[in-house]
Amino acid sequence: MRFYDKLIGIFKSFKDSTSNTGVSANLTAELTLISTLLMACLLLRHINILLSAVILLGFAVVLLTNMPLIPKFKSEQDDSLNKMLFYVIITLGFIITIMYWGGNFV
Amino acid sequence: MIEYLIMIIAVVSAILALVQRDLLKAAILTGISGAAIAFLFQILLAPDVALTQAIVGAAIIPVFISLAIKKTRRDDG
Amino acid sequence: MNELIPIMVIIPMTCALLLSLFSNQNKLIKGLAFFVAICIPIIPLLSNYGLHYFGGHAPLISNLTGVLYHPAVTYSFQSLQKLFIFLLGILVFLVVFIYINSYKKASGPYLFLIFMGTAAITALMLSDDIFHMFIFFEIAALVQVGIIAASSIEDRYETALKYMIMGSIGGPMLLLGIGILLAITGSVNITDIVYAINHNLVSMNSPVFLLACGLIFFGWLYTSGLPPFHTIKSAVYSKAEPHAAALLQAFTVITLVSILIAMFRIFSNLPIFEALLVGFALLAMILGISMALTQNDFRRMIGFLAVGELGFIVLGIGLNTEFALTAGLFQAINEMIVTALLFIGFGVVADLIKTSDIRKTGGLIAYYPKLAIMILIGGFSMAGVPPLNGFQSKLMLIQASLSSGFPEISIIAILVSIATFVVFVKVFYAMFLKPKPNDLVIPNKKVPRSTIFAMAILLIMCIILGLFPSIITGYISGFVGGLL
Amino acid sequence: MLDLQLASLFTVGFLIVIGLFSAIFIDNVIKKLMGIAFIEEGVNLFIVTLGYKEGGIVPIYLPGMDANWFSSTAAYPLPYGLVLTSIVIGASTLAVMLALTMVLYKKYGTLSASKMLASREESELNE
Repeated sequence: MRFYDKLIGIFKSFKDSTSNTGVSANLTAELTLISTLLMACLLLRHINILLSAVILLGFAVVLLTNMPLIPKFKSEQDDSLNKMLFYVIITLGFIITIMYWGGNFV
Repeated sequence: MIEYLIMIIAVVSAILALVQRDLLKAAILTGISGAAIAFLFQILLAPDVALTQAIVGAAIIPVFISLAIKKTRRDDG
Repeated sequence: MNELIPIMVIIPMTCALLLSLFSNQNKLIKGLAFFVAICIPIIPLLSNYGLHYFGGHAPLISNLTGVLYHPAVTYSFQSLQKLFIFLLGILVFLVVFIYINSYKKASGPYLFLIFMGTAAITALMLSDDIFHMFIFFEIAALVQVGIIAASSIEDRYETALKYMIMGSIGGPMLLLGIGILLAITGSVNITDIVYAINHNLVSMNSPVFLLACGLIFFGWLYTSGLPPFHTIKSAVYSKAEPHAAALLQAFTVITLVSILIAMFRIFSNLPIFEALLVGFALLAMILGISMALTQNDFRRMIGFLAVGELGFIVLGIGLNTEFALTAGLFQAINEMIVTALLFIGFGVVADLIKTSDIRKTGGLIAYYPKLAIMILIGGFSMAGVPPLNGFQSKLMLIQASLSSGFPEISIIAILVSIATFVVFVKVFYAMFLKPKPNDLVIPNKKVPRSTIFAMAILLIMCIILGLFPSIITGYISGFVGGLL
Repeated sequence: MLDLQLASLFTVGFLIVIGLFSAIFIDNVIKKLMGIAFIEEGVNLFIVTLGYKEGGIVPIYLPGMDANWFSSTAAYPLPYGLVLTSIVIGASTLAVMLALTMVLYKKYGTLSASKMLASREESELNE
């Protein structure tokens, strides 16, 4: 029951800022984001099934408990140069790390 | 021996350029770093590249930067 | 006629220089631009498949090792190059046509940028030399910045500077990767590098080789606007003039495809390379669509959708089967056409009503019915509604991912297609069907006829490719067969 | 004593790291651009270092040289040819960025990247 109330609260929190179409679009975005990210986690079963199960469950809990994800996502992906550069450098580091140490194992 | 000195000059002047408060001094230090790299190219058996780098790195880039500073502001802020 | 292969690059480049030279003679540059824009799609049709060695330096056989190597910059012209350069030519023709019809005084420097970009992208597609690709990659980035800065939309200079700062991190990283490849193989010709790798002259497991792969991959992410560069790329699209945005996305798609094919030829034996491709493709699809749904600016929305659609192309190539590669490249062609249609359509609406905020629009179907229908069909095509071309390529991609054992990917692709449809329903409702807000002033101006003409041609291409996809897939599968 | 090629590669590493650091962490746009110039110089130096051969000669073939001796002692000239282009590209990119900075300074009156290149949507919400 508490989870349902929380969901209703989220719908209301969308409502105050935008119009009717805005609410439905934000909801679609929210649901698409969660479902596609969880689906993408399933791809890890090609590496290890147990790993994929653990990550899927953990990820599901994290996503569902932080429910209004879209405002957070949107504020992280705005046009500020500092945020863009931050994610660019994180990605550069990620790719190099994956390549350098994990290149032979996958 | 001189080549190691030049490498140290290149790196140190790059660091000094970034800690300057006065942007014009920083532009000149960028030029010093570029000139040091041009010498390094000469030592690494590339005289033609060294010529280009001496013009571009030691003259054109500092001049561009100082022109931009002249049109904007000189202090760091 | 193999002599026509370098001509494809030389003609737009010469034309660009001439246009910039005579920029104060309005009639002359309009005529010249129109004439060259007609020539550009015709040249690839007349040319034969083959290789062109600059300076006539044919490949040599080394005395020491008996290995064939290429001393000259080599251009390779095959069926895929023919297809892409032809389509780019058609888009350039339409864009130049719209531009010289909608402005009384044509600007020489602006047309210079358009033709220089065309030359750079054509060279990128043709080139078989990885350093040559880097040069034209940088030229293309500069041209894109110039095209944004030349528009009249607010905040264009900020976006241009941000894009260049990102590019100055991405570009040198790409060059560093090319340098590492040069160090371990001694060549910048892709055919030579592939030979060295396939004959075990280079250790596939060496960390240096993996590092080169990572760095080139990062540079490619920048130029194709996949995450983390998707925000800046969509901003770039939304800050350009409508016809220029259509051209910019075509540049992006072709740059993506050409560098991706080069990387695929070099690194496809690394299993992690495919994993990275699929990972970033899924990320682009998910982030692109979720950001598109939340935007209020419809130009930005199409920008994010265009980035999300790029994920489908990369997905097809990352799956690494013949069918998937064909599907991915077919999707690239469809995306070029459909996104160009949408950018022109939405951009012209934004130009007419002077706003691009969907909260302030509405009721436009009474004023622009033709435009509305064309935009609707274009949106259906991008979302993958059956008789149109987007459906064909997305269906192929879904089949390919099912048959290579990744049902999750096909589910994600379907979900993303549905969300794309939702985006179009939202934006179509908000712009055309919703009651007109009182403060929206609609000028008493018709849609320019040249724009309608260009959109109609793109729409006809969409429908024909949707009904007869084998026109294109024949060319592509011929190329893919040689690639694998 | 350190090998010259290795020492040069260390210089490359320092230059690239300094450049990346300033491009990310320094707020002043002109200093960011200086850092970008250092990245480009570092990468150019890397490619030149690849062609170096210890005890070699400059790869210019003069009349009277023995061809076999030349080919075994001369440095590898291909990287040198490539770097020429990339130096010029780097300089032109920098020039365009400085021009954009000058235009933006007129609009904002500051060189701070966090003010000049921030997100526009926040200011819209505040209105």
